[in-house]
Amino acid sequence: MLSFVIRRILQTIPTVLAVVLVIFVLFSVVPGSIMSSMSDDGRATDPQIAERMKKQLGLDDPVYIRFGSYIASLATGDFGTSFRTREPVTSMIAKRAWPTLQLIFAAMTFAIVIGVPLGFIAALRPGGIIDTISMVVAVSGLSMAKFWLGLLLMYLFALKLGWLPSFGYGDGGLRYLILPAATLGVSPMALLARTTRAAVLEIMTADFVRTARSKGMSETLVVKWHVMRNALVLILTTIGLQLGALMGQAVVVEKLFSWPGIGSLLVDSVLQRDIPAVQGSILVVVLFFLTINTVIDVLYAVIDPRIRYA
Amino acid sequence: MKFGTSLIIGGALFALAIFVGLLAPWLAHTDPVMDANLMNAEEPPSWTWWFGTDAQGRDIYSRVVHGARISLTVGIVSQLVNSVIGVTLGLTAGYWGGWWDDFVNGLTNLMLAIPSLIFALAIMAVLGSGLTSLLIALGLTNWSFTCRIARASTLSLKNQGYVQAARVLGYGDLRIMITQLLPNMLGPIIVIGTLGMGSAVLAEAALSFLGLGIRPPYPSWGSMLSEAREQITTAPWLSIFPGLAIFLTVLGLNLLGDGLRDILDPQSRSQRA
Amino acid sequence: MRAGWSGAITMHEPAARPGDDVILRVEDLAVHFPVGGGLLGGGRRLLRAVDGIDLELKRGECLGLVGESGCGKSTVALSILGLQKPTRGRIVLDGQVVTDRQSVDRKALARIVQIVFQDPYASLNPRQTVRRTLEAPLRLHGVTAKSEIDGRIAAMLRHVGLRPEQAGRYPHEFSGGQRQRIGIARALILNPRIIICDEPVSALDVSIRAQIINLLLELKETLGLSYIMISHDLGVVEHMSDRVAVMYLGRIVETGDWREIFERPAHPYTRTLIAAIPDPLRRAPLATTPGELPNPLNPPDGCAFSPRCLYAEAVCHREPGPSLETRPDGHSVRCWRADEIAGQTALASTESGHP
Amino acid sequence: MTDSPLIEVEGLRIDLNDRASHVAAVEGVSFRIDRGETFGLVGESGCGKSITALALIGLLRQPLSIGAGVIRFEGREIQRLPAAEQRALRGNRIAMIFQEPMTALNPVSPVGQQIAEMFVLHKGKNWREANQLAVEALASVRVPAPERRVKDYPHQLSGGMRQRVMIAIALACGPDLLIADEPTTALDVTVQAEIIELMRNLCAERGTAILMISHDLGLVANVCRRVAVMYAGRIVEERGSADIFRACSHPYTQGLIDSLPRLGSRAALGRTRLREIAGVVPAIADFPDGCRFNPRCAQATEICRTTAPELTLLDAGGLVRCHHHA
Repeated sequence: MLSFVIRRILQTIPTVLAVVLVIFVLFSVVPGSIMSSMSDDGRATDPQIAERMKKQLGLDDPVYIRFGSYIASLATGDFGTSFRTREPVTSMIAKRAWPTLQLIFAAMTFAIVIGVPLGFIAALRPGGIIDTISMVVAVSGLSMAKFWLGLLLMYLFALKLGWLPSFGYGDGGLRYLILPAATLGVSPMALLARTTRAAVLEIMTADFVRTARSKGMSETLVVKWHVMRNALVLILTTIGLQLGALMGQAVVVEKLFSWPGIGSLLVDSVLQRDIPAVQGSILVVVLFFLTINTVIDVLYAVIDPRIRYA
Repeated sequence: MKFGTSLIIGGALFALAIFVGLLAPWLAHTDPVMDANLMNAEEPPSWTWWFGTDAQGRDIYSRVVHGARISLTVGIVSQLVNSVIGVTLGLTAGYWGGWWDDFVNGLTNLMLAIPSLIFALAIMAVLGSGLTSLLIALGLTNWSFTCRIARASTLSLKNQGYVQAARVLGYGDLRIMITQLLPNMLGPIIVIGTLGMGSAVLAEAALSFLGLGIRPPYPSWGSMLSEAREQITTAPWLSIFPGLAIFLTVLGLNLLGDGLRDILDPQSRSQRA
Repeated sequence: MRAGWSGAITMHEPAARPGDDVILRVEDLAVHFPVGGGLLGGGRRLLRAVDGIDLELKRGECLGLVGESGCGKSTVALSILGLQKPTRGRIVLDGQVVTDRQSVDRKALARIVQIVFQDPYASLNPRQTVRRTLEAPLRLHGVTAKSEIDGRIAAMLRHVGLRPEQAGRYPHEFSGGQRQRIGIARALILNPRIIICDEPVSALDVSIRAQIINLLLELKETLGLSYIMISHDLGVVEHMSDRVAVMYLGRIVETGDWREIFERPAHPYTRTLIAAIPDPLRRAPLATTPGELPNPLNPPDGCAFSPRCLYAEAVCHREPGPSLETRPDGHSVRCWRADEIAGQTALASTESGHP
Repeated sequence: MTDSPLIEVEGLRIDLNDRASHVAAVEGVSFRIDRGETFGLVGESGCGKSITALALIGLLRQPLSIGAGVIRFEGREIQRLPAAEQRALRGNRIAMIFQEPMTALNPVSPVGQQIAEMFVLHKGKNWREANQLAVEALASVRVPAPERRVKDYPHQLSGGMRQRVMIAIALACGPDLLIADEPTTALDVTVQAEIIELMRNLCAERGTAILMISHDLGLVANVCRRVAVMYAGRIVEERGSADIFRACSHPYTQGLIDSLPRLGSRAALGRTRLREIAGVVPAIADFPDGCRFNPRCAQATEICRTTAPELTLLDAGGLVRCHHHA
């Protein structure tokens, strides 16, 4: 088990390196991107200033040296200095990490707590009323633009009903978290409902379920002893994949609700061409995603012996 | 949902979207960009202004109709690019195996590690906004799922008797891939492609909403919502109609995908991401 | 209606044809797969799927290849077909060495050796009509005239007992037995000399099996084919084979004339296989063998069969099985105690055994 | 012991309900099995033998359902019993083992636990006692080192070992009837011999009756005392297994026997052309009128095409469903 965990962690290293390389190439090597991005709206910058900045940023060095020093500084936890605020990117991200984690975990909890039981109930009576309604809700939830849904929720619950604050982090209290988390949680909730339903339906036709019935088990026990654990394997996969997608969606939702997280930092930095901040935010998002996926894979191995011994 | 219902509803919604997109110049009442008239600013929906007007007095109905063109172009073209990339990589990786398979696997893992919307955002940041950048950004970032399915299908198909038989009969690799493997994995690929189109429409809207996709004044559904956000209290209709257009289009594609899955790919109903 | 119920027709029993030319020779073939390894994957181990076997197939002969699943018989087939690169050894097909070249000329190979698969459902492309299935290989091998293609397809379909007008149909429109006929037609369309039959009837309905077995035997006579017949059904092997080779854990433990193998099995493993077949005429206990097929990744010391062998002695557990020893009658055995056991067999077969 | 059979099936019909139409996949099937008896049901795929077995143990699921007929277990009609009582019979008195020992076991649960469930379900044991009994059950099917093996997962065991686990589960509560549905089809001959012997010996020791289902007439004749042959949803012949290979009465049975090369027959008789049964096995929706075997039968006459034959009692014992039986 331990060797599996270690192996799994080591496997992510090449991916991390590749991501760093991609980010570096995208923002530092693609011709002109960094210089043109330093001026607003692509207007020409004073060549002298440009020259001085190039020197200052070490842009005259060969690519591999720049990549080397980039990696070296990343290794020490130095993500560079923001072009705009002149603040270390590391500390900018640190400040915003907690709100983003809060948002994502709240959204995922919302999705799991509603989606999984919904899918389960739907699967027990396929074609029934609950099944039909929940699947219509699920496919609708998947088809909505998050920011549109957010706008509608904001309009209804904050502006019309006045139950909840419309945007912002406020004091960090739960009231501020509800609307963004619900907005963000709708599509993973819908997907989890569908995956759970499909997984349960599939497992209910498996041979080992027939064996369980031949043992004289009631349907409740069949589900409890044999279906749940197997369904969990498939549900976990969805949760893992959705956490990644959630990081992407968080960008939009944070921006909409002016949530002070990494997502809105990323969007603001992109709009303001703050390359170090962009690079840093993306890297942190990826690291987060890879960490989550490693945890999910380990959980997998706990649940499914076939993976543990593979 | 009953078999076939989702296929019919989805197909109808998608056909409607295509129809609106193709006939936009004839269906629109006014020019979506030029016909601004501050005299008509922020009119609520009425018989004259079906979906109301915005702060510059432009007809929302006409803008939504024109927005269909952009959304569908982005959805269809970028997903085609994704499908071609994904199938090519997945098919060759599964068939040849070895270092190429390792490489493609690594690439897929890399693509999965960066949330596709964020990857697209980064590319947009480098390329600048506009339709071409959008097509590139969305076309290059959402192929990993197709690739995985293509690879998995190839791995399971390649040991089927008829593929082995083709090798024994002296078929070349390329011929085997095109005549034996591809036709037999098309079902799931089409399903994923249909669902992927929906994701692309949503991604375009999100990027435009963030100010990185289609820039105002051009009427993309996402950019319209971006503008509408400020007036949510005074003119909620500005938010409702473009969002509804996105919803119905994507709903159509999702239902169509589900319906096609029942027909083309009955085994893999449980997998979707 | 094909072949009714009227009396059994005795078929031509080929007499031994010594000195007949050899169409396929397998020399010291070995196929090893590395297993495990990789990053932190622990030690890489070798799976010796096939570990040094020799085989000969004569023109017009049917060679039965038997053994339990996992013994390596399918890997041998894949190597002969050029689908699996051997680790060591040579394969000589019709006088040409096909294993020495860097890359095998698959097209040339295709005109010599073909295969009929086990599963008639998975072995036909569901998206191709029968015509396309048969036409594509012809075109690939330079037959382009439409009249010739049509003629050959029609003739081939008649050969395997189908009607030429069925060519436009898709596989799902045929029954399992008919599909297997199509699979046979595909194997024969390039006029090969050798057909590898990989469990050709075991996936078929019982009442269909005889049709396919008879068809394969007829085609062998009329077209002058040579077969390698891979099967775990000893009844089928006995019925079809001229010679039989028995494999155990990647090696051949016994080979000889079919009558020798079935009437005077010399290797304890062969005897085990034969004794395990239930006798339908008697309700009697089946002969069982202790233990299971060993893991080929971790083969036992000594003779591979020794842990399960009733005759095993110290030498069997200590020394690997002897090299295949050929007797004057062509019967070869890889066993330390073959001679002693042969004596007992003769005794036992007079007491009981199959009719 | 008594006259009443252990299980008795009378006029069983199993319907295949398909939206608009429903067709009978199995029709007019009757047989009885006495205590401790071994009874074989032989037929090709699609003849209805497996669903007959599922009907006996009450595991038919949509689109299949019992359309008519009675199944009596120790004189009680199983279908009439309340669901809870049916479950109490299942596993406890009537047990079943399946063809695919890989998929028939839950992949994410240790095999010991899957055996222990039986004692928790039917014997009111707690899990600790049940796990102890599971070790014993595993030992009884001659799995080496059972106290270690109980912790193994199915994928860690070979096919033969998995089927032993299935037998341990099935025999855990000492059932009166064991239904074995193609128990060795997926296994090699040497492993088949071991599994069959194990099953036969354990059932003989405990007086458990066996209903064995197989496409292999030879195997069934070797294992069972009586054999019924099914074709296209009907029993066409029922015999003592000692007789069936020597003198069968139905052309289909004869065809099955003749169409397979039997070990030793070439050595004894020389290579003869195998007798073929022409044509194909009909699909459930296409069962022919009259005798269902008539399109493939060389002896078929007009009456065979129009009238379905009844089961007739033979003088020599046994039943046959043929107008022209020998």
